[in-house]
Amino acid sequence: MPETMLLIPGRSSKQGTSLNKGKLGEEYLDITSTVEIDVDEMTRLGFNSGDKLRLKNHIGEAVVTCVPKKAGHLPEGMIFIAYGPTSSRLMESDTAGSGMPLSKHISVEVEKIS
Amino acid sequence: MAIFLKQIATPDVPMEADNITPARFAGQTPAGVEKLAVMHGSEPRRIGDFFSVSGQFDGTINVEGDHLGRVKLIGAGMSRGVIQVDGDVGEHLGAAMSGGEIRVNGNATDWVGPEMSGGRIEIHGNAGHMVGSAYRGAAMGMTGGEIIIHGNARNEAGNAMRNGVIAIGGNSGDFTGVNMLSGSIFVLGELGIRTGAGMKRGSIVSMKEATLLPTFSYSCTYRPGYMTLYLLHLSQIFAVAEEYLEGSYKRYCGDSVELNRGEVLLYAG
Amino acid sequence: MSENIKVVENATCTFCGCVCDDMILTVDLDEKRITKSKNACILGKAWFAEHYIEEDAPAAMIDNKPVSIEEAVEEAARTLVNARFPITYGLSDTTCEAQRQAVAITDSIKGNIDTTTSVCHGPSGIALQGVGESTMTLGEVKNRADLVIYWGGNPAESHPRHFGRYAVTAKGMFTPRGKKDRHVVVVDVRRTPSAPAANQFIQVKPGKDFEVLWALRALVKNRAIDPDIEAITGVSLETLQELVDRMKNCRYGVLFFGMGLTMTRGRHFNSGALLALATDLNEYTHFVAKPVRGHGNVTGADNVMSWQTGYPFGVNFSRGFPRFNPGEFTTVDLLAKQDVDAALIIATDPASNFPQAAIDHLAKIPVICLDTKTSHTSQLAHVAFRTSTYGINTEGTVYRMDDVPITLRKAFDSPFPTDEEILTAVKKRVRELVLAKGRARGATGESKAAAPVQAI
Amino acid sequence: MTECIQLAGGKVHDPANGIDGDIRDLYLEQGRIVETPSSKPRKIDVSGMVVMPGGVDIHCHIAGPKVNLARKLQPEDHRRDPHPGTEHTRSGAGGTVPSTFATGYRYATLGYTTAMEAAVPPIGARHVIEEFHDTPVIDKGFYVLLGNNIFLQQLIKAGRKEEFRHAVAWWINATKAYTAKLVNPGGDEPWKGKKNSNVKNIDEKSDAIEVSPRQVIESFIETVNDLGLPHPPHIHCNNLGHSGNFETTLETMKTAGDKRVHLAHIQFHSYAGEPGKNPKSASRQIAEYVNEHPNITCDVGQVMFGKSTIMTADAPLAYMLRGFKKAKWVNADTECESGCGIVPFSYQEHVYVHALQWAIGLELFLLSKDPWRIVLSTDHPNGGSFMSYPKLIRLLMDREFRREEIKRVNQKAINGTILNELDREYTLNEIAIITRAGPARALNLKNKGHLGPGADADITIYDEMDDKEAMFNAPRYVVKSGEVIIEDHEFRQDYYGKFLHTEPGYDESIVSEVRPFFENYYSIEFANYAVNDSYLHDHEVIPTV
Repeated sequence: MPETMLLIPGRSSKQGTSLNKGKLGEEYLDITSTVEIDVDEMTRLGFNSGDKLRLKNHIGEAVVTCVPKKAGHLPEGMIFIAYGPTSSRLMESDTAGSGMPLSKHISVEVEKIS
Repeated sequence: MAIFLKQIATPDVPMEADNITPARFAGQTPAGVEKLAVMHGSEPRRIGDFFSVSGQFDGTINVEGDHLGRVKLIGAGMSRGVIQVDGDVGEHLGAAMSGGEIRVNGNATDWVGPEMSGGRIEIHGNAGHMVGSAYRGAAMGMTGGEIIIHGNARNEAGNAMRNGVIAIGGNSGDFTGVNMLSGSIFVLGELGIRTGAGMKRGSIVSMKEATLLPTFSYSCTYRPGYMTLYLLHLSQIFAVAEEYLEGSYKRYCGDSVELNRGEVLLYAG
Repeated sequence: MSENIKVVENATCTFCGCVCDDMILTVDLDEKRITKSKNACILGKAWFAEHYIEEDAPAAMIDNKPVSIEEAVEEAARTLVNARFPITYGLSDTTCEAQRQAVAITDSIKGNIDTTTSVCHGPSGIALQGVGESTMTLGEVKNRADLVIYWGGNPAESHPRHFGRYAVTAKGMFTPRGKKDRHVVVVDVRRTPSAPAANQFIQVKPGKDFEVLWALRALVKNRAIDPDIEAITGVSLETLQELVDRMKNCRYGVLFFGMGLTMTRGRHFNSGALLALATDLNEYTHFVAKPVRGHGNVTGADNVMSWQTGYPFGVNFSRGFPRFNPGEFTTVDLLAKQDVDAALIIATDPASNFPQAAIDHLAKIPVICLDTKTSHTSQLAHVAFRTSTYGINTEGTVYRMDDVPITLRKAFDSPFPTDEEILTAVKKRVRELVLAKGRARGATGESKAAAPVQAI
Repeated sequence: MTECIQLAGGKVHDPANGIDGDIRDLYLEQGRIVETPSSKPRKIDVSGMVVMPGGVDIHCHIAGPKVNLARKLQPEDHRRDPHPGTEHTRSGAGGTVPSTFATGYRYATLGYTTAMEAAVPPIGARHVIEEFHDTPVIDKGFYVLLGNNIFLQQLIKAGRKEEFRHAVAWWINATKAYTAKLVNPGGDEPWKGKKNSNVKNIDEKSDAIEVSPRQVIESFIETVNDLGLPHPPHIHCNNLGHSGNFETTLETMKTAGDKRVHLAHIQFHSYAGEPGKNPKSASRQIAEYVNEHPNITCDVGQVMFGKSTIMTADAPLAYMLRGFKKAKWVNADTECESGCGIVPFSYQEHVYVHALQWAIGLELFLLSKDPWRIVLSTDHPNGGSFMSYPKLIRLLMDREFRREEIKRVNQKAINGTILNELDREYTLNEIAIITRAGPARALNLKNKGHLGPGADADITIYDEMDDKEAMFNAPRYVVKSGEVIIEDHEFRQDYYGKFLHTEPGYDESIVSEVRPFFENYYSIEFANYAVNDSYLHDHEVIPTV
């Protein structure tokens, strides 16, 4: 059964530094397709570091790699990803008259694929 | 007999058709109407390039087409007469109108009746964001008139409205009646979140339970007299369950960060 | 490393909105590399260190085939002039001088212009238009602030020197002991790497920032708030009351906020609630607020747009004068609704970070792209220019996040033209083509027949 | 290459050269007025028309950080007043705070060819110059805010006069300003540092700085006169807008002794009455003092009814005004240098205070004996837009019109003034003085405000009409630097005016004093502070006197 979770895309130092090497570079693409999940939550969900997960919602889907985040940083049900091409695929385009798509709190179904 | 506009060409880019108003059509033959300007993106074109025009003007305009979603500003600034649209319409329908009536058999998108001061708009389908709202930066949204949405409306319905009525048969989005100064909003379905944020005065009514902001407080449960009257009026437009007419309503007052003189009324049975 | 070394002092890093202007760059002129960037943070070090010139890369391409710059300018101008609804987008990573040319082009072609502000702090711009703001330059924070609150932002990773240079450990006129003279609060939905810098971390349930800000506003005005606020927001009434007391009693309070507010449900109302809170607090003490802006010159883009058109972003010229309406004239909306028939993209990469629906439309229309590197957008562009990097290879003006303008110093020359040079050339050619088109239209009497109608 | 032009047969009003409506030909060549042309000129027949030098606005807010913030703040104001482009000109947005292009073109369409931005914090100097590059037609310069500069106040406190003078000159040079501007001197520190309070009188010392407004005013008057800046210190007095403030204004003027000083928007500083209660008119006391002191120039800051935007470096004032309506308000603090407040505003005929302000402004115009020292202004956009100048001119020139207008406003306010008793009507020549020749002289712009040989060929030509508002609203021709910009009411070409600034001398050693302060308390590098010459483009250095 896929788990419904809240995806928070944001900036990270690594995303920032790898950006300078080029958005088409492997490093940037790696970093922007890696999600952080609370270490205990990973155990609960049976995910291991490096597992491939499928994130899916009504907009689209994306495959990411998961890594554990030290306990106490991410609340339950929340996963973090650095902004990039991966998070775009799950982003709705309606901006509610603001110009801004909802880019931070994205509800996704998370499922392990390998 | 009315003037009929039948869409014969699909705009590739947004079209601005603020000449589609009874005042501009008055005294025009179909050939005259065809010559009236529309903007197709930045390109000045004529109504006749996109619509076949027939009939005779008697105060009513019928617009029909499958690709009207890019046609903006229909009825903007109108003061009299009737526009009936068969199809889905684009933004700014009836913007700043002061009188007359617009009926849409279809859906409307964002900015239905922004800053209108009078007249009536009825949408048989759904509407987008900012129904009857103020434009950005402005202190006042609609100041009079009536907007009826049979389906759902999205965020910011009645943003900063000063007077008039908005009635929504389905659900409304977030921030319904945000910064409202006065006037009434009826939502037969569910309210989104943060209803009435920053409202000074005015009434927002819903038939469903809702989570309100921490700055709204319960005051009483009662049967407001005007409710029956207005719901009776609405029941001639769309189905309003009998019990709503008879029922009592929980009154919450707010927004306490402002004057606290607004109210949200939720059907209590 | 060669012997041909130059040191550039007081250089400016344009990577983020901090726009730190105290860089000491060591430049190897033969290698065309910056070998050392003293004072830079981790992001700035990468910005300078990874900057190299791809000498072999073509300066201009049409449909991925190298062409002369002149040919590309001609094709770009023709594409734009022939479009009915062309958009200009980007501009936050280039100089004000280039931005001015971009607005001029868009005015000439009666197009639509928008900047990355719309997907950054655009909602805060809308909020400003609703409620105003009490704000300041960053030096005031350094000199005066005894209470600093970061809300929905993670400067430790996005603006690493914000704490040290301006707001937390910085020592100033009335804050001689730096952090010891301040109370620092971080508010976020997750414990970010910024949290340890603070005296206090307040964790809000995701999507409940507005409720917390609204409750704070009520408490500032001495209105009652129900204790169930904790169940709703994750923050106890006691914590809120304590924060309110602290805010009312400080000498100079600051609220910094990030995209945790603008990019989540509520958007401009979230920013507006925070700006209104700062305004309310001025009944009791001096209080200011400031969005922590992202790209190096995104604030300059807001400024150039505002002085040239009256509006900060999301501006449309199709009626022959500027009009503003976020949601209608902002880029994500226009692309996702497939309203656009050509695009001029400057110094940004929407094909990488926009919602998929918008990217899909971008792939269908002729795109003209100016960028310093190959990007997702340059790869799908009809006309692609490679330009030199602002602040490293070009001079010019940028505005820091607090609207303070700074003049850039060049480290070394690039073989590629500047954005300003390309845009100026495009502008010149566009104007010629537009005038010719106008005369042709005038000759057939076309334009007179269909004069634009009323404006909303 | 500019062509040689003959303006033939116009009624020339050139008060600086004693010409009052004489029929004369003017010759223009190379951007200047010449006695005789060197080649056959293009003749433009302006017979039956009124010829004047281009207008000079001595005090307005048209560019820079606060102006741009006020633009961003008010899309609703721009939306109702679009400014379409033409084949020659850029488009823009209007309203009370127009975009840069609309500002330049609209000044031109009123016959103004020079305007001075009256308040720029030094750190925003680069910004204002950038906006000037996009402000067409007019020549422009700016006054730099130095009256709340903490470093300079410390020098005043220490009594280091010599260093103070060099530091002021350094700042004028570093920012490329025209003169020093004082706004509510001494008021920033209590505002920012003492829970939004303010100085209440000219001799009150703030706790943190320990310098009184009077000390600041004295120091600047002395120093700016010593430096010989073309325009004396431009002073926005303390207590703007408060009842009873005329005494502060008189004290400020007295502080000058017989030294040159300019009092900005003096209408806002001419109120009698008890503090905290409704103001009364003190226009007689103020006008009398100005009349008797030839060292003083002032601009009126007339209030015109309708939409305005309050934008000022006087942050406490803006906060006070915000209190009336609780609508959107901006405060913007500038480190070590200035404050700023912005409030969208509207003056209404029926409101006592607004009507009184309107009446006091008119009284000041009508009671003033020397038109050379009182300049027409609305403190755009504070008292109203510069677009209302033609109506203001009609109010001054047309007694009957004025009486009709007086009837429309709050009578309680009018009854407390002597406006109804003032029959004076300004003549065309007097209008030419208060809108052109006078401000040019007050600015020491020797080539402007007159039409003698050598003057800049900045010329406005009006159809002569009885309705002076209509006349001044639409000049038939506007010539800028010898180029015909407007012909038959239409723009014929685009043109970018010059940037005007001054360069007083100073001792370089002052830099070693400024730098340490800077390194401790500013947030940008000292080396990046001064505006470099790349921003100058087309400019003119106005010599010191």
